[in-house]
Amino acid sequence: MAAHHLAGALLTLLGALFLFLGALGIVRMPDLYNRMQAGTKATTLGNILTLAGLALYHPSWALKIGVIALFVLVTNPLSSHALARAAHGAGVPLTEGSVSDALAEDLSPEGGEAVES
Amino acid sequence: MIYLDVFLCVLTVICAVAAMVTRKLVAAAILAGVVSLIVSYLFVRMKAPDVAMTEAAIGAALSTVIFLIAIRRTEEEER
Amino acid sequence: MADVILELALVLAGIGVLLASYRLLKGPCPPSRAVALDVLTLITIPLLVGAAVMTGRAIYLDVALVYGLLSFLGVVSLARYFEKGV
Amino acid sequence: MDRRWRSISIATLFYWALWLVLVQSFDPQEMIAGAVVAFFVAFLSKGEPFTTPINCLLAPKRILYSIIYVFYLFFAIVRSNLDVARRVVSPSLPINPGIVKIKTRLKSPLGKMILANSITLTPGTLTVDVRGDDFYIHWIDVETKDVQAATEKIAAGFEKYLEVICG
Repeated sequence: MAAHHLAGALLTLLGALFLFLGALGIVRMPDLYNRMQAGTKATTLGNILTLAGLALYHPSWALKIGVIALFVLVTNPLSSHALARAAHGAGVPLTEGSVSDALAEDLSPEGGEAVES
Repeated sequence: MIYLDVFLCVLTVICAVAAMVTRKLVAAAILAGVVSLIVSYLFVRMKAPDVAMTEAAIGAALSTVIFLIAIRRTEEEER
Repeated sequence: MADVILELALVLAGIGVLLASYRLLKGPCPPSRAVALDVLTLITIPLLVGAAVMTGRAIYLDVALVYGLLSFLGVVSLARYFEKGV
Repeated sequence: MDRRWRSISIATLFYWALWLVLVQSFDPQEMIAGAVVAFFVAFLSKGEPFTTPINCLLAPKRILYSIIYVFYLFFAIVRSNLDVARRVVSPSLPINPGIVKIKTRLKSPLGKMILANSITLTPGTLTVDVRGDDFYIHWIDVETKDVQAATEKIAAGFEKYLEVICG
Protein backbone atom coordinates (compact mmCIF):
# COMPACT_ATOMS: atom_id res chain seq x y z
CA MET A 1 0.00 0.00 0.00
CA ALA A 2 1.39 3.34 -1.05
CA ALA A 3 1.76 6.22 1.35
CA HIS A 4 -0.27 8.58 -0.81
CA HIS A 5 -3.27 6.26 -0.50
CA LEU A 6 -3.20 6.56 3.27
CA ALA A 7 -2.70 10.35 3.22
CA GLY A 8 -5.50 10.80 0.70
CA ALA A 9 -7.86 8.63 2.72
CA LEU A 10 -7.11 10.57 5.91
CA LEU A 11 -7.70 13.89 4.12
CA THR A 12 -10.97 12.53 2.78
CA LEU A 13 -11.99 11.52 6.29
CA LEU A 14 -11.27 15.05 7.56
CA GLY A 15 -13.34 16.53 4.74
CA ALA A 16 -16.19 14.11 5.43
CA LEU A 17 -16.11 15.26 9.06
CA PHE A 18 -16.72 18.83 7.87
CA LEU A 19 -19.53 17.63 5.59
CA PHE A 20 -21.09 15.90 8.60
CA LEU A 21 -20.70 19.05 10.74
CA GLY A 22 -22.36 21.14 8.07
CA ALA A 23 -25.32 18.77 7.97
CA LEU A 24 -25.45 18.80 11.79
CA GLY A 25 -25.47 22.60 11.74
CA ILE A 26 -28.38 22.67 9.34
CA VAL A 27 -30.41 20.60 11.82
CA ARG A 28 -29.44 22.45 14.99
CA MET A 29 -29.52 26.11 13.92
CA PRO A 30 -32.68 28.07 14.71
CA ASP A 31 -33.35 30.15 11.58
CA LEU A 32 -32.66 30.19 7.86
CA TYR A 33 -29.64 32.50 7.81
CA ASN A 34 -27.79 30.64 10.55
CA ARG A 35 -28.56 27.38 8.79
CA MET A 36 -27.00 28.83 5.68
CA GLN A 37 -23.92 29.89 7.64
CA ALA A 38 -23.31 26.44 9.03
CA GLY A 39 -24.73 24.45 6.17
CA THR A 40 -23.46 25.75 2.89
CA LYS A 41 -20.05 26.98 4.05
CA ALA A 42 -18.77 24.21 6.27
CA THR A 43 -19.68 21.92 3.39
CA THR A 44 -17.59 24.04 1.01
CA LEU A 45 -14.44 23.38 3.00
CA GLY A 46 -15.50 19.74 3.41
CA ASN A 47 -15.95 19.50 -0.34
CA ILE A 48 -12.52 20.95 -1.09
CA LEU A 49 -10.78 18.73 1.47
CA THR A 50 -12.62 15.62 0.30
CA LEU A 51 -11.86 16.28 -3.36
CA ALA A 52 -8.20 17.04 -2.51
CA GLY A 53 -7.98 13.76 -0.61
CA LEU A 54 -9.53 11.80 -3.46
CA ALA A 55 -7.17 13.51 -5.93
CA LEU A 56 -4.26 12.45 -3.75
CA TYR A 57 -5.66 8.92 -3.66
CA HIS A 58 -5.86 8.77 -7.45
CA PRO A 59 -3.22 11.26 -8.70
CA SER A 60 -3.79 10.78 -12.44
CA TRP A 61 -7.24 12.36 -12.12
CA ALA A 62 -6.03 15.35 -10.10
CA LEU A 63 -6.57 17.89 -12.88
CA LYS A 64 -10.18 16.90 -13.51
CA ILE A 65 -11.06 16.75 -9.81
CA GLY A 66 -9.46 20.18 -9.51
CA VAL A 67 -11.87 21.50 -12.14
CA ILE A 68 -14.81 20.12 -10.10
CA ALA A 69 -13.44 21.76 -6.93
CA LEU A 70 -13.05 25.06 -8.81
CA PHE A 71 -16.67 24.94 -9.97
CA VAL A 72 -17.85 24.28 -6.43
CA LEU A 73 -15.71 27.10 -5.08
CA VAL A 74 -17.05 29.59 -7.63
CA THR A 75 -20.74 28.65 -7.70
CA ASN A 76 -21.32 28.04 -4.00
CA PRO A 77 -21.07 31.60 -2.63
CA LEU A 78 -23.15 32.84 -5.56
CA SER A 79 -26.00 30.42 -4.91
CA SER A 80 -26.01 30.92 -1.15
CA HIS A 81 -25.97 34.70 -1.57
CA ALA A 82 -28.88 34.46 -4.03
CA LEU A 83 -30.85 32.30 -1.59
CA ALA A 84 -30.18 34.61 1.36
CA ARG A 85 -31.17 37.71 -0.58
CA ALA A 86 -34.31 36.03 -1.90
CA ALA A 87 -35.28 34.83 1.57
CA HIS A 88 -34.80 38.29 3.05
CA GLY A 89 -36.81 39.79 0.20
CA ALA A 90 -39.57 37.23 0.75
CA GLY A 91 -39.71 38.19 4.42
CA VAL A 92 -38.32 35.12 6.16
CA PRO A 93 -37.87 36.39 9.72
CA LEU A 94 -34.69 36.27 11.77
CA THR A 95 -34.65 34.21 14.94
CA GLU A 96 -35.78 35.50 18.33
CA GLY A 97 -32.38 36.37 19.78
CA SER A 98 -31.17 38.38 16.80
CA VAL A 99 -29.34 41.56 17.67
CA SER A 100 -30.00 43.85 14.72
CA ASP A 101 -31.40 43.92 11.21
CA ALA A 102 -29.78 46.86 9.45
CA LEU A 103 -31.17 45.95 6.05
CA ALA A 104 -34.82 45.98 7.20
CA GLU A 105 -34.19 49.28 9.02
CA ASP A 106 -32.79 50.83 5.86
CA LEU A 107 -35.59 49.52 3.68
CA SER A 108 -38.35 50.97 5.86
CA PRO A 109 -37.18 54.30 7.39
CA GLU A 110 -39.77 54.21 10.20
CA GLY A 111 -37.93 51.27 11.71
CA GLY A 112 -40.74 48.81 11.09
CA GLU A 113 -40.47 45.07 10.78
CA ALA A 114 -39.74 43.32 7.49
CA VAL A 115 -42.84 42.61 5.44
CA GLU A 116 -44.41 39.21 5.97
CA SER A 117 -45.23 37.27 2.84
CA MET B 1 -20.77 0.53 0.82
CA ILE B 2 -23.83 -1.63 0.21
CA TYR B 3 -25.38 -0.29 3.44
CA LEU B 4 -25.06 3.27 2.16
CA ASP B 5 -26.76 2.28 -1.09
CA VAL B 6 -29.64 0.56 0.71
CA PHE B 7 -30.07 3.57 2.99
CA LEU B 8 -30.15 5.91 0.00
CA CYS B 9 -32.76 3.68 -1.72
CA VAL B 10 -35.00 3.93 1.35
CA LEU B 11 -34.44 7.70 1.47
CA THR B 12 -35.44 7.99 -2.19
CA VAL B 13 -38.75 6.23 -1.48
CA ILE B 14 -39.38 8.43 1.56
CA CYS B 15 -38.69 11.63 -0.41
CA ALA B 16 -40.90 10.50 -3.29
CA VAL B 17 -43.80 9.72 -0.94
CA ALA B 18 -43.30 13.06 0.81
CA ALA B 19 -43.34 14.84 -2.56
CA MET B 20 -46.70 13.21 -3.25
CA VAL B 21 -48.40 13.93 0.06
CA THR B 22 -47.12 17.45 0.76
CA ARG B 23 -49.53 20.35 0.39
CA LYS B 24 -47.02 22.99 -0.74
CA LEU B 25 -46.14 22.83 -4.41
CA VAL B 26 -42.67 24.42 -4.06
CA ALA B 27 -41.75 21.84 -1.43
CA ALA B 28 -42.88 19.11 -3.81
CA ALA B 29 -40.64 20.54 -6.56
CA ILE B 30 -37.63 20.62 -4.21
CA LEU B 31 -38.32 17.05 -3.08
CA ALA B 32 -38.50 15.92 -6.71
CA GLY B 33 -35.09 17.53 -7.24
CA VAL B 34 -33.68 15.60 -4.29
CA VAL B 35 -35.17 12.35 -5.62
CA SER B 36 -33.41 12.85 -8.94
CA LEU B 37 -30.18 13.74 -7.09
CA ILE B 38 -30.13 10.49 -5.11
CA VAL B 39 -31.33 8.41 -8.07
CA SER B 40 -28.43 9.83 -10.08
CA TYR B 41 -25.99 8.58 -7.41
CA LEU B 42 -27.67 5.18 -7.44
CA PHE B 43 -27.33 5.01 -11.24
CA VAL B 44 -23.60 5.65 -10.85
CA ARG B 45 -23.41 2.82 -8.31
CA MET B 46 -25.24 0.58 -10.80
CA LYS B 47 -22.51 1.32 -13.40
CA ALA B 48 -24.70 3.41 -15.71
CA PRO B 49 -22.91 6.79 -15.93
CA ASP B 50 -24.69 7.91 -19.11
CA VAL B 51 -28.11 7.44 -17.54
CA ALA B 52 -26.87 9.20 -14.42
CA MET B 53 -25.65 12.16 -16.46
CA THR B 54 -29.01 12.48 -18.23
CA GLU B 55 -30.82 12.20 -14.92
CA ALA B 56 -28.60 14.94 -13.48
CA ALA B 57 -29.22 17.27 -16.42
CA ILE B 58 -32.98 16.69 -16.61
CA GLY B 59 -33.77 16.24 -12.95
CA ALA B 60 -31.61 18.88 -11.33
CA ALA B 61 -31.97 21.81 -13.67
CA LEU B 62 -34.62 21.40 -16.32
CA SER B 63 -37.48 19.80 -14.41
CA THR B 64 -36.99 22.14 -11.42
CA VAL B 65 -37.18 25.21 -13.65
CA ILE B 66 -40.22 23.87 -15.52
CA PHE B 67 -41.98 22.96 -12.25
CA LEU B 68 -41.35 26.47 -10.92
CA ILE B 69 -42.71 28.10 -14.07
CA ALA B 70 -45.78 25.85 -13.85
CA ILE B 71 -46.29 26.70 -10.16
CA ARG B 72 -46.06 30.39 -11.08
CA ARG B 73 -48.95 29.92 -13.48
CA THR B 74 -51.22 28.24 -10.91
CA GLU B 75 -53.75 30.06 -8.80
CA GLU B 76 -52.69 31.78 -5.63
CA GLU B 77 -54.58 29.53 -3.18
CA GLU B 78 -53.15 26.32 -4.59
CA ARG B 79 -49.52 27.20 -3.89
CA MET C 1 -6.28 0.11 5.52
CA ALA C 2 -6.70 3.06 3.17
CA ASP C 3 -9.80 1.46 1.66
CA VAL C 4 -11.35 1.07 5.10
CA ILE C 5 -10.71 4.74 5.96
CA LEU C 6 -12.18 5.80 2.61
CA GLU C 7 -15.32 3.76 3.20
CA LEU C 8 -15.57 5.19 6.70
CA ALA C 9 -15.41 8.71 5.23
CA LEU C 10 -18.16 7.92 2.72
CA VAL C 11 -20.35 6.46 5.49
CA LEU C 12 -19.78 9.64 7.54
CA ALA C 13 -20.94 11.67 4.55
CA GLY C 14 -23.95 9.31 4.36
CA ILE C 15 -24.88 10.23 7.94
CA GLY C 16 -24.68 13.83 6.79
CA VAL C 17 -27.20 12.98 4.07
CA LEU C 18 -29.50 11.58 6.76
CA LEU C 19 -29.31 14.78 8.86
CA ALA C 20 -29.79 17.09 5.87
CA SER C 21 -32.79 15.07 4.68
CA TYR C 22 -34.33 15.48 8.14
CA ARG C 23 -34.24 19.26 7.58
CA LEU C 24 -35.50 18.72 4.04
CA LEU C 25 -38.55 16.75 5.16
CA LYS C 26 -39.35 18.88 8.21
CA GLY C 27 -38.27 22.36 7.03
CA PRO C 28 -40.68 25.02 8.30
CA CYS C 29 -40.44 27.29 5.25
CA PRO C 30 -39.64 26.55 1.58
CA PRO C 31 -36.30 28.47 1.60
CA SER C 32 -35.10 26.15 4.39
CA ARG C 33 -35.83 23.20 2.15
CA ALA C 34 -33.88 24.91 -0.62
CA VAL C 35 -30.89 25.25 1.72
CA ALA C 36 -31.21 21.55 2.52
CA LEU C 37 -31.22 20.81 -1.22
CA ASP C 38 -28.04 22.87 -1.61
CA VAL C 39 -26.33 20.99 1.22
CA LEU C 40 -27.47 17.62 -0.15
CA THR C 41 -25.97 18.51 -3.52
CA LEU C 42 -22.70 19.54 -1.91
CA ILE C 43 -22.54 16.25 0.01
CA THR C 44 -23.45 14.17 -3.03
CA ILE C 45 -20.64 15.55 -5.23
CA PRO C 46 -17.90 13.97 -3.03
CA LEU C 47 -19.99 10.78 -2.87
CA LEU C 48 -20.04 10.64 -6.67
CA VAL C 49 -16.30 11.30 -6.93
CA GLY C 50 -15.68 8.71 -4.20
CA ALA C 51 -17.73 6.14 -6.12
CA ALA C 52 -15.67 6.98 -9.23
CA VAL C 53 -12.38 6.56 -7.36
CA MET C 54 -13.43 3.24 -5.80
CA THR C 55 -14.59 1.91 -9.16
CA GLY C 56 -11.60 3.30 -11.04
CA ARG C 57 -13.37 4.52 -14.18
CA ALA C 58 -12.87 8.14 -15.22
CA ILE C 59 -16.24 8.51 -16.96
CA TYR C 60 -17.98 8.63 -13.56
CA LEU C 61 -16.29 11.95 -12.81
CA ASP C 62 -18.32 13.61 -15.55
CA VAL C 63 -21.52 12.93 -13.62
CA ALA C 64 -20.16 14.89 -10.65
CA LEU C 65 -19.09 17.70 -12.99
CA VAL C 66 -22.50 17.94 -14.66
CA TYR C 67 -24.20 17.81 -11.30
CA GLY C 68 -22.06 20.55 -9.80
CA LEU C 69 -22.88 22.86 -12.69
CA LEU C 70 -26.57 22.17 -13.07
CA SER C 71 -27.56 22.12 -9.41
CA PHE C 72 -26.31 25.72 -9.27
CA LEU C 73 -28.84 26.53 -11.97
CA GLY C 74 -31.60 24.82 -9.98
CA VAL C 75 -30.80 26.64 -6.74
CA VAL C 76 -30.56 30.02 -8.48
CA SER C 77 -33.91 29.49 -10.20
CA LEU C 78 -35.41 28.57 -6.82
CA ALA C 79 -33.99 31.78 -5.34
CA ARG C 80 -35.44 33.76 -8.22
CA TYR C 81 -38.82 32.13 -7.60
CA PHE C 82 -38.72 33.07 -3.92
CA GLU C 83 -37.79 36.65 -4.75
CA LYS C 84 -40.31 37.48 -7.44
CA GLY C 85 -41.61 34.24 -8.97
CA VAL C 86 -39.52 33.03 -11.96
CA MET D 1 -5.88 44.54 -32.51
CA ASP D 2 -8.33 46.38 -30.35
CA ARG D 3 -9.32 45.55 -26.84
CA ARG D 4 -12.40 43.51 -27.66
CA TRP D 5 -10.54 40.99 -29.82
CA ARG D 6 -7.80 40.68 -27.25
CA SER D 7 -10.27 39.71 -24.51
CA ILE D 8 -12.02 37.32 -26.91
CA SER D 9 -8.74 35.57 -27.69
CA ILE D 10 -7.83 35.29 -24.01
CA ALA D 11 -11.25 33.80 -23.28
CA THR D 12 -10.82 31.39 -26.21
CA LEU D 13 -7.51 30.16 -24.84
CA PHE D 14 -9.04 29.68 -21.38
CA TYR D 15 -12.04 27.74 -22.67
CA TRP D 16 -9.80 25.63 -24.91
CA ALA D 17 -7.58 24.72 -21.96
CA LEU D 18 -10.70 23.77 -19.98
CA TRP D 19 -11.86 21.59 -22.89
CA LEU D 20 -8.48 19.83 -23.07
CA VAL D 21 -8.55 19.16 -19.32
CA LEU D 22 -12.06 17.71 -19.61
CA VAL D 23 -11.55 15.46 -22.65
CA GLN D 24 -8.07 14.33 -21.50
CA SER D 25 -6.78 13.45 -25.00
CA PHE D 26 -4.57 15.12 -27.59
CA ASP D 27 -6.20 13.64 -30.66
CA PRO D 28 -6.18 16.26 -33.50
CA GLN D 29 -9.93 15.94 -34.06
CA GLU D 30 -10.69 16.68 -30.41
CA MET D 31 -8.33 19.65 -30.37
CA ILE D 32 -9.77 21.21 -33.54
CA ALA D 33 -13.36 20.72 -32.38
CA GLY D 34 -12.48 22.20 -28.99
CA ALA D 35 -10.85 25.25 -30.58
CA VAL D 36 -13.93 25.89 -32.75
CA VAL D 37 -16.34 25.53 -29.84
CA ALA D 38 -14.17 27.66 -27.53
CA PHE D 39 -13.96 30.46 -30.08
CA PHE D 40 -17.72 30.30 -30.68
CA VAL D 41 -18.53 30.55 -26.97
CA ALA D 42 -16.00 33.35 -26.43
CA PHE D 43 -17.35 35.28 -29.44
CA LEU D 44 -20.96 34.99 -28.29
CA SER D 45 -20.10 36.16 -24.76
CA LYS D 46 -17.76 38.90 -26.14
CA GLY D 47 -14.92 37.55 -23.97
CA GLU D 48 -16.92 38.72 -21.00
CA PRO D 49 -15.20 37.47 -17.83
CA PHE D 50 -11.78 38.46 -19.17
CA THR D 51 -12.37 42.07 -20.14
CA THR D 52 -11.16 43.65 -16.89
CA PRO D 53 -8.17 41.66 -15.62
CA ILE D 54 -5.97 42.39 -18.64
CA ASN D 55 -4.29 45.13 -16.65
CA CYS D 56 -3.64 42.62 -13.89
CA LEU D 57 -1.43 40.61 -16.19
CA LEU D 58 0.88 43.56 -16.79
CA ALA D 59 1.94 44.46 -13.25
CA PRO D 60 4.00 41.88 -11.32
CA LYS D 61 2.93 43.41 -8.01
CA ARG D 62 -0.68 42.51 -8.72
CA ILE D 63 0.21 38.91 -9.57
CA LEU D 64 2.14 38.62 -6.30
CA TYR D 65 -0.75 40.07 -4.30
CA SER D 66 -3.20 37.71 -6.05
CA ILE D 67 -1.17 34.69 -4.96
CA ILE D 68 -0.93 36.03 -1.39
CA TYR D 69 -4.68 36.71 -1.48
CA VAL D 70 -5.51 33.10 -2.42
CA PHE D 71 -3.51 31.78 0.55
CA TYR D 72 -4.95 34.43 2.89
CA LEU D 73 -8.48 33.51 1.78
CA PHE D 74 -7.81 29.80 2.29
CA PHE D 75 -6.51 30.30 5.82
CA ALA D 76 -9.42 32.62 6.61
CA ILE D 77 -11.82 29.91 5.41
CA VAL D 78 -10.15 27.23 7.55
CA ARG D 79 -9.99 29.44 10.65
CA SER D 80 -13.59 30.55 10.50
CA ASN D 81 -14.75 27.02 9.64
CA LEU D 82 -13.19 25.74 12.85
CA ASP D 83 -14.92 28.57 14.73
CA VAL D 84 -18.34 27.72 13.27
CA ALA D 85 -17.76 23.99 13.85
CA ARG D 86 -17.06 24.74 17.51
CA ARG D 87 -20.34 26.66 17.73
CA VAL D 88 -22.29 23.84 16.06
CA VAL D 89 -21.07 21.01 18.25
CA SER D 90 -21.21 22.85 21.59
CA PRO D 91 -24.47 21.89 23.34
CA SER D 92 -25.61 25.39 24.34
CA LEU D 93 -25.39 26.73 20.74
CA PRO D 94 -23.54 30.02 21.47
CA ILE D 95 -24.76 32.23 18.63
CA ASN D 96 -25.57 35.92 18.61
CA PRO D 97 -26.84 36.60 15.09
CA GLY D 98 -27.85 39.77 13.34
CA ILE D 99 -27.53 41.76 10.13
CA VAL D 100 -25.00 44.61 10.17
CA LYS D 101 -24.04 47.18 7.55
CA ILE D 102 -20.51 47.80 6.35
CA LYS D 103 -19.03 50.28 3.88
CA THR D 104 -16.36 49.32 1.39
CA ARG D 105 -13.62 51.50 -0.06
CA LEU D 106 -13.39 49.47 -3.29
CA LYS D 107 -14.66 51.21 -6.39
CA SER D 108 -14.46 48.72 -9.28
CA PRO D 109 -17.31 46.22 -9.78
CA LEU D 110 -14.87 43.31 -10.02
CA GLY D 111 -13.33 44.17 -6.67
CA LYS D 112 -16.75 44.45 -5.05
CA MET D 113 -17.76 41.08 -6.47
CA ILE D 114 -14.63 39.35 -5.20
CA LEU D 115 -15.01 41.01 -1.79
CA ALA D 116 -18.68 39.99 -1.46
CA ASN D 117 -17.96 36.41 -2.49
CA SER D 118 -14.98 36.19 -0.12
CA ILE D 119 -17.15 37.43 2.74
CA THR D 120 -19.78 34.84 1.82
CA LEU D 121 -17.20 32.08 1.53
CA THR D 122 -15.84 32.57 5.05
CA PRO D 123 -18.33 31.04 7.49
CA GLY D 124 -19.77 33.30 10.13
CA THR D 125 -20.42 36.11 7.68
CA LEU D 126 -22.88 36.05 4.79
CA THR D 127 -23.54 38.84 2.30
CA VAL D 128 -27.31 39.33 2.19
CA ASP D 129 -27.51 42.39 -0.04
CA VAL D 130 -25.30 44.91 -1.84
CA ARG D 131 -26.51 48.46 -2.45
CA GLY D 132 -23.87 50.73 -3.91
CA ASP D 133 -21.02 50.90 -1.42
CA ASP D 134 -23.02 49.36 1.42
CA PHE D 135 -22.83 45.64 2.13
CA TYR D 136 -25.43 44.08 4.43
CA ILE D 137 -23.79 41.20 6.25
CA HIS D 138 -25.49 38.51 8.31
CA TRP D 139 -23.03 37.90 11.14
CA ILE D 140 -23.34 34.84 13.35
CA ASP D 141 -21.72 36.55 16.35
CA VAL D 142 -22.39 40.28 16.29
CA GLU D 143 -19.63 42.03 18.23
CA THR D 144 -20.46 45.60 17.20
CA LYS D 145 -23.30 47.35 15.41
CA ASP D 146 -21.20 50.36 14.42
CA VAL D 147 -20.54 50.64 10.67
CA GLN D 148 -16.85 51.57 10.94
CA ALA D 149 -15.95 48.96 13.55
CA ALA D 150 -17.81 46.22 11.68
CA THR D 151 -15.99 47.15 8.46
CA GLU D 152 -12.71 46.94 10.35
CA LYS D 153 -13.62 43.49 11.73
CA ILE D 154 -15.04 41.88 8.59
CA ALA D 155 -13.70 43.44 5.42
CA ALA D 156 -10.41 45.18 6.20
CA GLY D 157 -8.28 42.07 5.84
CA PHE D 158 -9.61 41.37 2.35
CA GLU D 159 -9.70 45.00 1.24
CA LYS D 160 -5.99 45.47 1.92
CA TYR D 161 -5.13 43.01 -0.86
CA LEU D 162 -8.04 43.69 -3.21
CA GLU D 163 -7.25 47.41 -3.31
CA VAL D 164 -3.90 46.61 -4.91
CA ILE D 165 -5.21 43.83 -7.18
CA CYS D 166 -8.07 45.63 -8.88
CA GLY D 167 -8.62 48.97 -7.23
